[in-house]
Amino acid sequence: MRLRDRFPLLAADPKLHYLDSGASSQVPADVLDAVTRFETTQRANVHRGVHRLAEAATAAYEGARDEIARFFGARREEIVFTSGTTAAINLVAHSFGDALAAGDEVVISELEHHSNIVPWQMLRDRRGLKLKVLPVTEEGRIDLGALDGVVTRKTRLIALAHCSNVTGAVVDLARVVAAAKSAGAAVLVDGAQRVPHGPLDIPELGVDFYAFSGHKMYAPHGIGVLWGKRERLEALPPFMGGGDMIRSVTFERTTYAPPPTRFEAGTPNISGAIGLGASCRWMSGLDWPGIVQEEMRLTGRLLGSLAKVPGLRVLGPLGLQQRLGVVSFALGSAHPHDVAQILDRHGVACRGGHHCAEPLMERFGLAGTTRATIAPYSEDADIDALLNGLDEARRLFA
Amino acid sequence: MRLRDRFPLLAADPKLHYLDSGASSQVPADVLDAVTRFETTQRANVHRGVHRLAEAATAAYEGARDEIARFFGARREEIVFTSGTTAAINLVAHSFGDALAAGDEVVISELEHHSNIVPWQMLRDRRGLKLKVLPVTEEGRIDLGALDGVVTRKTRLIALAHCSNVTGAVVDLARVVAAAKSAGAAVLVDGAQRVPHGPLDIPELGVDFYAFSGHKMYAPHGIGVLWGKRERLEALPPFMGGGDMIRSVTFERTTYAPPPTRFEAGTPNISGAIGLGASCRWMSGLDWPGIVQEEMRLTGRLLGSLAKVPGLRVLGPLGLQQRLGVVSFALGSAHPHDVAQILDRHGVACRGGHHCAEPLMERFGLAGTTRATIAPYSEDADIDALLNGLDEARRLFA
Amino acid sequence: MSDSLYQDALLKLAREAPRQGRLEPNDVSVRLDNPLCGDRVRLDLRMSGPKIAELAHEVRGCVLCQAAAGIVGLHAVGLDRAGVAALAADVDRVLSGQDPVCDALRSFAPVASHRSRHDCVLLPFQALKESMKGG
Amino acid sequence: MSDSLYQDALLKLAREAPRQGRLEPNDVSVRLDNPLCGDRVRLDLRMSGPKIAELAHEVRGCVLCQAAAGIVGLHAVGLDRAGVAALAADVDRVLSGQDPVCDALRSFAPVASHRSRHDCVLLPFQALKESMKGG
Ligand SMILES: Cc1ncc(COP(=O)(O)O)c(C=O)c1O
Ligand SMILES: Cc1ncc(COP(=O)(O)O)c(C=O)c1O
Repeated sequence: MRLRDRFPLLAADPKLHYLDSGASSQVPADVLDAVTRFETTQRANVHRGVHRLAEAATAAYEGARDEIARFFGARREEIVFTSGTTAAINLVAHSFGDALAAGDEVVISELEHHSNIVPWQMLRDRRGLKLKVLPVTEEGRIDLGALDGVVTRKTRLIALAHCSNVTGAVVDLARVVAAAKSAGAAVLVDGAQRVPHGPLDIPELGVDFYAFSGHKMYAPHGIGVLWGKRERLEALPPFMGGGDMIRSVTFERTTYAPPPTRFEAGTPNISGAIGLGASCRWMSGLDWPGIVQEEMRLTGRLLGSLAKVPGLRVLGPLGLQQRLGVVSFALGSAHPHDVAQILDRHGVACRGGHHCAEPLMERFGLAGTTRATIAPYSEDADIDALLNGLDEARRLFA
Repeated sequence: MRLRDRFPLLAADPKLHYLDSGASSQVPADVLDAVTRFETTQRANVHRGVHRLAEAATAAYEGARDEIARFFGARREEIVFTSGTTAAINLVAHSFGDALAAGDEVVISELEHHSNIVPWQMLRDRRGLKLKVLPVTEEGRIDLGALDGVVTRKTRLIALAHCSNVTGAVVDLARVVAAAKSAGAAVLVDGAQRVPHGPLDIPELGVDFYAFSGHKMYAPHGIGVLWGKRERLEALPPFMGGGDMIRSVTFERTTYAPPPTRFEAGTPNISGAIGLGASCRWMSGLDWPGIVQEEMRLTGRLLGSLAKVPGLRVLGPLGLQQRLGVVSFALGSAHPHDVAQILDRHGVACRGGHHCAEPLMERFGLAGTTRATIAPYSEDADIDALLNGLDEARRLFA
Repeated sequence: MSDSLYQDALLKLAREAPRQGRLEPNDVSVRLDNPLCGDRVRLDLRMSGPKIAELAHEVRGCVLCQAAAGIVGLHAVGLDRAGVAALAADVDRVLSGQDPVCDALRSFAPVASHRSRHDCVLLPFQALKESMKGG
Repeated sequence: MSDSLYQDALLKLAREAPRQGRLEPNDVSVRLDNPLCGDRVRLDLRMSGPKIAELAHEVRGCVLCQAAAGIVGLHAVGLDRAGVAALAADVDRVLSGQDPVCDALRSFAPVASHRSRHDCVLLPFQALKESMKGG
């Protein structure tokens, strides 16, 4: 059975070539069903009720946390639900970051998504610390050779994308962790683009924080996870205040609940969490070696074909080592919006623009790129359509 | 047609008496359909794409903002999507609060939900300001007579619940606004318990900020709104940093987008926003004068019946003036969890506990109460079942 | 299911829980709250070497919590740290649907299927474990 | 729909937009960015009293943005503030699906149904309005 057929939106529109999963993936029927089941048979608020629905909702919500923990090889207390990657990183920028002081240093890279840049700039401005930036190689990778020069005794945190949302390059986290260890710094990984492409043992990475979003991994919008090493989370103060995250409240003194509850103020996105749990369960049942092989074959085919398009420049590794199927390119001087618009005429959904990575665009002297993302449901026909569309775009604009 | 029949969960279970809408309401088919339609025919990320799905998703998301603005008599730029009331209040506690300084004062009340207490305590601890508390009357109302003594020239913000989630008392906002005006203070209203009970012209209230959650007003979890007066929002710095909320990013300097985008960092809860828009559209089509009358009739009947239960004490106004159908009570010394558990046996879903309002419980010397909330879909049979259940609970525990 | 939660034996245990009140003077005094429901347990212990010589408990909580405190009142005197751990493990067993070793815990078997009520039962035992941490 | 976005007239207008480049010296120089797509417009104006005497535009943007700058290059010289406002209002008209007063704007009619591209067209006109604010 084609994987594609398990996605209602894709199944309903055979002419749609969805190559925009890097922005938001599509969602399988299993996940939609889990969400609908909650809304029509279990809906209630969680944690605070004893009636049947509240019990069912709590069991489904906390069951989702278990499912996610299992999928990522983590413990349930390490899975903090957030509204997405951005909120997860902002949480760390406050709960971890606000303990930093002038003189301390935070290291990011030139290829980060704005969500892994702006929170650190805001922290820098709040606390007067220093923000240092690892450069990017011509190939579109974080230049880990620069770690030695950039990481110092004053480094408190290194925050990097596991996989670039523009170049598809996957960073060698072992080297980052080693550098951080020697400096006594913590490591935060922005895993938004890594998690859709298969299971991962997060604790094994040796990092301290790992953030990702549900909407890029076949789950609803508005839900994401901050994974944090248990001892780290236990040492952190809360970020937002409100219901559920407290142990007791008086006007003089409020004491906070243990993680993960401490970081989940207010009524959570219950259906979103249940959807993310369902997506982890669904992903667990897939043949990942087969899918990864197919994703890589398609990525290789796409890179090979793009290399033959006159005037086209790929932004990112041309080989398949240490990269995922996130493929960006510039078509001569054609603007990515115009290119994406023509592709749309061919039924191809691609993203065009700076992909919330303006500093990287600056680095390569581009206003933006067109980006195609290979997902488990991608097929050769999607690439055929993309190449046809590019032909027309080239005729029109180049 | 019974309103109840438009709610799939309620329609499927005629023996369920759902009186826990104050925690989370049920959700009508119209809202579920809008969400499913998005996931199966429009799903994509918003704002940054030009392809057909991205256009459709953006139109649906921004269309939801329009729908919500229309329902609350507001402008679209004043509707900031958040993950809920708690996140909305935390946003103000940071974006507005972080500009306050030692000596400044924030005023809340003794009946606030933890979500309108803890963020201000955290702000107090961050900025060294003073947190002042309006007392609560025996009837369970905020004692506005104390405003004169509590509000001073140093007051920068008054943050109060429009309707108490424990006593159901509705505050006289006109008096609060007048007191705030004379002190030059801003007013934030926690509208979580007010908005499910009918349309409201928010700008007419004369307040500066108004926060509410979708899950209590027939919409999905994980979505909420901070309404802010346009000039207020324009003057505020962002809270979280990330994608979408920027104008341009360089490592030296990042400039921010205008409201509401400035406050919506990262990929938003698109389906949640669409669900909330659908719920506003659905609510717009209801006969609210009729519903309010029926809610009040049921509330009156409930209050009258409870008054006759031996040993039962209602926490909140006994009359119907300036109150909504949020009814809390203590049954002798019976613990609210035990009461709620017995009610569950009668098919009645009620909440038992401190309702995230520990200081109020302290004020009345109670560990918690049992709470029944009247909603548009409530019926006499729900109250009958509740009263039957209380009979048994009294026999067992009192 | 709910029906069997409040069996007579459990209601009686709650009502007539032995060793209610405070113990003064004491060697250890511990207070534990359940933030979600506002349940509160106070436990005072007098020790004799590593063992509990006498105790008293004060509960502001539901019937399940009171009955659990009753078990503590009935069974904790004479226990050392290992004994307390064994008793607490037995409670975990009954809440996960298994047969308990200690017969008195059978009254709690129906709670197994009510996850939201587990904490009510656990609180007195957590307080007991907490109070033995020093020892 | 998309098919008609890139009509020959529009492509030609973009390619051959009059008054491309910089104007030195100038009385006003404005740069505007579209944060969502990275489009950027630079506009230099020389004024003659309240009216635009000469101008030049530099666009880093898509074809729609270039073509819109072309309209500014063709039609803005000689306009005062009210004239600029009228031109901008005409653009709003065409993007909301109505007939424009200025015939040259007809090329943008197909953009009306592509909301995500409206900003591309609007940017040069916003820059133009911005540059007249001082006057
Ligand atoms: C009065 C009041 N304020 C705030 C909240 C918090 O809302 P949420 O949990 O949706 O953030 C609630 C509900 O839980 C409430 O009843
Ligand atoms: C690498 C990377 N980091 C962070 C984000 C932000 O994720 P979200 O918008 O879901 O918060 C994205 C996606 O937009 C991304 O691709």
